[in-house]
Amino acid sequence: MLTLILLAIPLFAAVLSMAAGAKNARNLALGAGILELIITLGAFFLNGKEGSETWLTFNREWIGPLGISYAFSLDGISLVMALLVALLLPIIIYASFNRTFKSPHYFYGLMLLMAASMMGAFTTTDGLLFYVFYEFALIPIYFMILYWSEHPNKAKITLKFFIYTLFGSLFMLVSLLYLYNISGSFNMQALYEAGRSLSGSEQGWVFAGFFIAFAVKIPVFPFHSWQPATYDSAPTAGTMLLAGIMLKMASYGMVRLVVPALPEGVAEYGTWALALSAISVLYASGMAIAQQRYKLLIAWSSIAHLGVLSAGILSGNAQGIQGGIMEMLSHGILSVALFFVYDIIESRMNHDDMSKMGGIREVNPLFAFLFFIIVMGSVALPLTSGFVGEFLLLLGFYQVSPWLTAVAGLTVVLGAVYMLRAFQSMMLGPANSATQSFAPLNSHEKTVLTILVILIIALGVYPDPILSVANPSVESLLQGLNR
Amino acid sequence: MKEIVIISLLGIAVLALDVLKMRKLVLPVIMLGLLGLIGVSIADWGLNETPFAQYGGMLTFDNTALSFTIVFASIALLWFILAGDNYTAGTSQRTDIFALVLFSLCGAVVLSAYTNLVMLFLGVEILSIPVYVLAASQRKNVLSNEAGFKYFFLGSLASAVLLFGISLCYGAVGSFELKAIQEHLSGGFYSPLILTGSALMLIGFAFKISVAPFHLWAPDVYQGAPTPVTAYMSTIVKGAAFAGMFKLFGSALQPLPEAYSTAIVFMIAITLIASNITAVVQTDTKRMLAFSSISHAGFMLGFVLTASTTSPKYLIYYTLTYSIASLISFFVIQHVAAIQNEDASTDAFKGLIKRSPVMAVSMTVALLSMAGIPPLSGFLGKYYVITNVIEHEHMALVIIMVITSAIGAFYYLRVISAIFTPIENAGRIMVSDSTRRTLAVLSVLLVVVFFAASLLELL
Amino acid sequence: MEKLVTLIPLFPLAGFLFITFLGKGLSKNFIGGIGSGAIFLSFVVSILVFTTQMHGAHPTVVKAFDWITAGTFDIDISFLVDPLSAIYLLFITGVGFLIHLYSIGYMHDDEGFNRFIAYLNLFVFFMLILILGDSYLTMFVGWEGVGLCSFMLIGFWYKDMKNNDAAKKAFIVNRIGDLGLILGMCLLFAYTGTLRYDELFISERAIGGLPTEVATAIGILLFIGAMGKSAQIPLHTWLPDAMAGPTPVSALIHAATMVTAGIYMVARSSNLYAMTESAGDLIMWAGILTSLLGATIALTQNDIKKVLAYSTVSQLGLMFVALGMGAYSTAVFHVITHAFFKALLFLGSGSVIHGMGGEQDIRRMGGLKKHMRTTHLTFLIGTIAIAGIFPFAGFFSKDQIIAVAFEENKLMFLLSLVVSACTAFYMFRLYFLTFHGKFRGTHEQEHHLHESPAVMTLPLVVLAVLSVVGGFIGLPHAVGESMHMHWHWLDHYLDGTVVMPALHMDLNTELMLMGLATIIAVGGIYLAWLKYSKRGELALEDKDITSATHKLMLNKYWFDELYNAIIRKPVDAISKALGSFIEPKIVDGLVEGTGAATDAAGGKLRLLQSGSLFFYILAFVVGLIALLLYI
Amino acid sequence: MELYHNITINHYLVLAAVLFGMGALGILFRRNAIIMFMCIELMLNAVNISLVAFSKMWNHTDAQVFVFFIMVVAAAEVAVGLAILMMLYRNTHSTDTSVLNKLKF
Repeated sequence: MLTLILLAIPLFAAVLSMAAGAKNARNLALGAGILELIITLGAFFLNGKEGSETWLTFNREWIGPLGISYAFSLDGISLVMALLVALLLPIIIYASFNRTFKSPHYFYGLMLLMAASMMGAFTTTDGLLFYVFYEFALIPIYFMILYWSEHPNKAKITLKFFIYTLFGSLFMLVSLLYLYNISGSFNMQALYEAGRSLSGSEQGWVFAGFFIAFAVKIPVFPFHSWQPATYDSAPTAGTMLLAGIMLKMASYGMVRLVVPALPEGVAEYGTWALALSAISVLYASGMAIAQQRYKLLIAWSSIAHLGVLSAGILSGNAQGIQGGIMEMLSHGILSVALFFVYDIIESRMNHDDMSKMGGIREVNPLFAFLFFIIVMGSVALPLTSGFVGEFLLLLGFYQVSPWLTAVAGLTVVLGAVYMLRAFQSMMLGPANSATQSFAPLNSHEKTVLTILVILIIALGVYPDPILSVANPSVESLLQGLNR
Repeated sequence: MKEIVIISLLGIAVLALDVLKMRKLVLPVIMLGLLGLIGVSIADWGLNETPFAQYGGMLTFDNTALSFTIVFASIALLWFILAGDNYTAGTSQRTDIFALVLFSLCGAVVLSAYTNLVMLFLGVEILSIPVYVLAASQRKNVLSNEAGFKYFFLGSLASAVLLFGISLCYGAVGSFELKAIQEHLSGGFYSPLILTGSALMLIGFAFKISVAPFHLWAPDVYQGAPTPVTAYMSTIVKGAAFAGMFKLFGSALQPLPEAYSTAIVFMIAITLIASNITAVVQTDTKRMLAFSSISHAGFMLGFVLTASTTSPKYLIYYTLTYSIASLISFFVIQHVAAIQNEDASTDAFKGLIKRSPVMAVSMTVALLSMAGIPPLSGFLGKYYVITNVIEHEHMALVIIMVITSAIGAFYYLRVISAIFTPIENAGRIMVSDSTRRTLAVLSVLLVVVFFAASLLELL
Repeated sequence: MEKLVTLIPLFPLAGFLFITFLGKGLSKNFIGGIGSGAIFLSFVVSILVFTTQMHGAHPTVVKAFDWITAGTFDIDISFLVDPLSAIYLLFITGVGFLIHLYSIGYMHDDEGFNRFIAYLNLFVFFMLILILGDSYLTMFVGWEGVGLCSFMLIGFWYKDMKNNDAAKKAFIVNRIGDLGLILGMCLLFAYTGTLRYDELFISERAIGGLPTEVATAIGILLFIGAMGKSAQIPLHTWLPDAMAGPTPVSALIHAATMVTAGIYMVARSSNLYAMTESAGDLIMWAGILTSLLGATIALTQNDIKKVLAYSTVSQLGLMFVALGMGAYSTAVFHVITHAFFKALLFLGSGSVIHGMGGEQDIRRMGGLKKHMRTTHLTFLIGTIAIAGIFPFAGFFSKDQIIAVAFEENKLMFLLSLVVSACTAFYMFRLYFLTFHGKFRGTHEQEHHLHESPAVMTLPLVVLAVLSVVGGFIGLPHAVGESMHMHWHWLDHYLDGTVVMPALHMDLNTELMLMGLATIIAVGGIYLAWLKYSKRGELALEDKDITSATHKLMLNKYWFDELYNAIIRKPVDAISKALGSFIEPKIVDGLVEGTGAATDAAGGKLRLLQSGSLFFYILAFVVGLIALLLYI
Repeated sequence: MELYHNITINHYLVLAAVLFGMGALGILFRRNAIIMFMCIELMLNAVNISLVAFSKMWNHTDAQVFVFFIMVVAAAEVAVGLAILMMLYRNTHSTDTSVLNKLKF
């Protein structure tokens, strides 16, 4: 029941927003986001309580004979992912108050639509429905970039983004259908059984289909080349949605579909995937080091972190997956924070060339302080959210492939190299004529950054509520896999 | 039977109204007639459970035939509403064209209900001959003439080939009845006559549905024909041809040797590759949609490939959803091109979102549906095809389908990009309320039909 | 009583939070009071905890809250109280408190005073977590946390990019070590399924089943972490640069506490290292090389803090030598005495710098003993202590290391004597150049010279006392017996917590070694006196130096330049190549190329649509014939 | 009569096939629209021949009835075709089909 409500709120709000017009659109969206958060928190408290089943799951036939149903369930993993959406949505909306948009009712409407689709993808237990939500999320973000971006090359960039990710996900569809052909139902449990009944090499092929889809979206080297340009051209709210939530659908898909359904495929053929993930880390870190512009730097840093994420999840053990779940949440928060910092800087400087900044700390110590904590979260310092996820990922990864872990682990070092460089060159040193007049944070920037920073630290110090909610579900997901 | 009578009478009535100078009544009469047709079809539902063949057993309106009839009638209804704007009310050209469409629709109904190869041939001809005329109906326009002429010639050639195939089948079986053919084939013995005959019929249909290598006429004809006619051709004509083909290959010519499905797989593959790749370089949206239509035909041929195990309802679903999207897109092109000197290039769509939001949004929805993006019903159509093809283990074909789908998205999105690219001093494009409402309803339908796909199981 | 242990890190944390969020507008003395008071409270509690441990209380784990759960992996934030952590607590909070006190005076005129005290508090918090954590992962929290504070404090004066670079270097080099530590933890977990000390070493002895190679690998990986934190070759280059931070930072973090975390960690893992010879050998060699390197470089440095920094590197090396030879308690002993006298020396140097108005070059000093009496006296005590003169603290701990080396490995023994000689020499060089002779600075500086305020000298005095008596916690058998005192108290105290080597040394040998060490130290002192006090040989400018070895040492064996050439430049070049060639031309080029190829294919394929009826019919007929032939 | 008895169904079929092929080739190689029309008629009539032969073979009249249908349809087709051709002639003043290449690529 709650799952339906979670889906319905953003959907209705989207329609309402588009119908009601520009006035108050953003407040409406914010309201919907907060409501969503409250209900998700409610679901969190219900989790594990007696009789909560009826509240947290929903199952109706859709296309009965084909074994497709409107099935949703908020188990531990989905709850955390729902929290990711519900937590970040109001923050992203509130963060976007900084800017004014043309036709805001459509802008926020699309945003809410996207939230609905992501919420759907994270909570459904039907394979086809997952695919539907996964794909649908492309549409709103596509229009958000196409219509609200000011990038001169946006048409080409959005086209590439759309086609590339669509191309990838069609392979997932093929793999899904292949499994479905055996199971006769899209129920996830049925798909798991179907997948496990396949021979090793068949599992390998099915895995390849899934991996291409997810590797494009996560993204993993060498399927990443759509990402930096897309992040760059999207309006910041769009980038936040993309980096913070949307791309997590792919890693979530790995958790939900690939690992439990194709144990042998992952074990035998996953080495390639793991190697690509590890290369991803190195490659993206190298690219991040080469960047002059802050937004591109964080775009690449995102790829580097997600390389670890994909490797950890694909290692298919409890540590890797728990780490993956934690990292998805944490990376979502950190991405939003890092891109919000971009937005603040860009709104004042009108550019994000790091070499032309410096000394902002002197002018605006509060901003520098908050930014510093975000940077520390990004380099995965213990007691920030980034650490818990990244450590567990490496721990999981190590049990499968020690040497690749050592390679992927270089993110610990390289991440510090580029993040500290970015921080120091923008914030530290003497202020120059351009940064001298760096305006203080306004109250709502302060609020957003503070909330994000509190989240980063709170989840790092006390991640237990998240981890212990997810843990039983992860264990039941891995049940029957001898890994 | 009633269906055929109703629709024929309706065509005649339209002509009569023309003669009686009551042309204002044409459209309402057609609406009523088509609604009546739909009503009758619904009333006849379930007749196949009691053996009740009509017309000497040559037509059987079983549920499949009825549902095809309902789909064609509804699409025709929508077509009339949308096309109503494009022909000046009260002219005899308008009534002529409407009458021709109705007659052609009669052929479509016959094609969905035939149980006899004679009726198959008659259905194909009744369907096609009015369309030859329609394609060439812009008398002063050389392009329209050319389109009509090409269509006519190649169409006649294809009819002849189909006919020869029918003849050879008859020679082998000794009957035109589909049932007899199936009994003959189930013996497991394939005489050269029937093999050649079915190959020729396959080619005849391949032409009608425009799959490679028999598709070359389609882009030219689609581009040259008046846009409403193109819309009609890509929806009902194509759908009816598929209805006929599916019945022939699904219930009569079963089982055929492996080579036939290999040939069909090959045809689908080259259709998808050729059409999608060529569509990428098109600048004229109408021609681009013609290639898209070919590509969809390739997908729909997947149902024929797997006809032995597939229920026709999925083909009906595909036809319906593709037709809706196709109607929207061709009529939007019609309106956009009409006010800019028949310029239907991609650039003509720039700024459409400001110039006519309804058209822009419905066009976008239609294109996305054709591209197969969920949650638009075009996705489910493609999904049904791919599931079936996977069931028959043509994995290579599946991969081609998938890759070409992605290529397909490319050219659809290019138009969408143009629609949302702002331009300066763009005047609004005015269209009638009925068109606007219809387009809006249709695009909503594309979403609703996705989520309500379970209704399909009623069939 | 053990439950109180939770309070120990909480006080500094509370101090940090209070100063950061509520400290605005409060007076500096008040802030300083809060900061030092927090540490003092921790110190008091630490004494209580230590007393119970000293009287033989059982090691206890105090759980604070659940932290990470993932399948079988389960780590809490819990604190382990045992003799090792208790004694560390004591000297960290003790020395920490003194340095806080000192900072109130030293940083009084700095605009970032609040920030400084807050950071120091935070540092102590993390250091305490490091020590108290009941598992490797909890230790790692503190481990990284102190790294963070080190970063913030090195770059404390952030307007100067040089400081920021030093801070960044420290952080990144440490991170390299941390990666080793992380991998070590992963390996440990992969084989034992736990990271908790208790389960690993005591209650379940989970390390019991480890194959030797694995134990070696874990040992080496963990040691890589220690290399970073404790500045061992090849990860030592950050520590001298870290002197860019304010002097109390150098005293607290980069001499007394944080840099000895590596020793703590190895000592904590003594059960593991006891299983493997080779890891120990590696540690020993890395230690002695670092020690020699630090000692020789220190011979030539002219920056007062750099000399002390290299001295720290060298002393840390000695501690690792002890660890490598299995004498864990000896290493801990040296950690403690070193904390006293090195903190003292740094604070003394800070006092000097304070008096000199920021000047750090000993070539510009001289004759300061007249102007700064307390500083001079305490500094001298510290110098004697580090040089290893009986009965100062350094003598006992260093002597114990030399004794172990004598038993275990004669080559180590000789090399550590060399280090010992160098130590005495460079420390007295520093002492003579700073406090004796004529003043070589500017007039203004001479005019400005003054003794530091009491808040700064008081800690100096306390530390000086500790530097004198600190060694008594580990009196050698020979001395202890003759003085009727408890000998090897520390060894007995730590027995059972860390692995003890089986040393059997007769009293004569012991006495002989003590004598030898003293002679060598005195020899070093004499040479320094001869060269710098009597003859006054000193090259005032770098360019006057001609000797190649001198240049080599002065330039720190060109380690920085080497790393620049083999790591930093290639990384930059590779990322530049990625950005300008590989990404756009190859990776993205393939993607774009696919698009372009499709486009080109479309351009060709469209030619099929020739528009000619003939061609269409031809295609039809050909298709027909092909199909008929095929079927 | 001898001759009659030796003529089997195959002979008719071959005749039909040859006529059909001739028609197809005619369409393929001739440019004049009128001649192309006639070729189509030829093809349809080839089919008629085969149908009549089969009808005799199976002793059914079905196929013969069908032939009438075909004739009617063919007539309708020609009517439409000629109408289109007339229109085209008015616009282009030619019955040569090779001028029809405005629509391409």
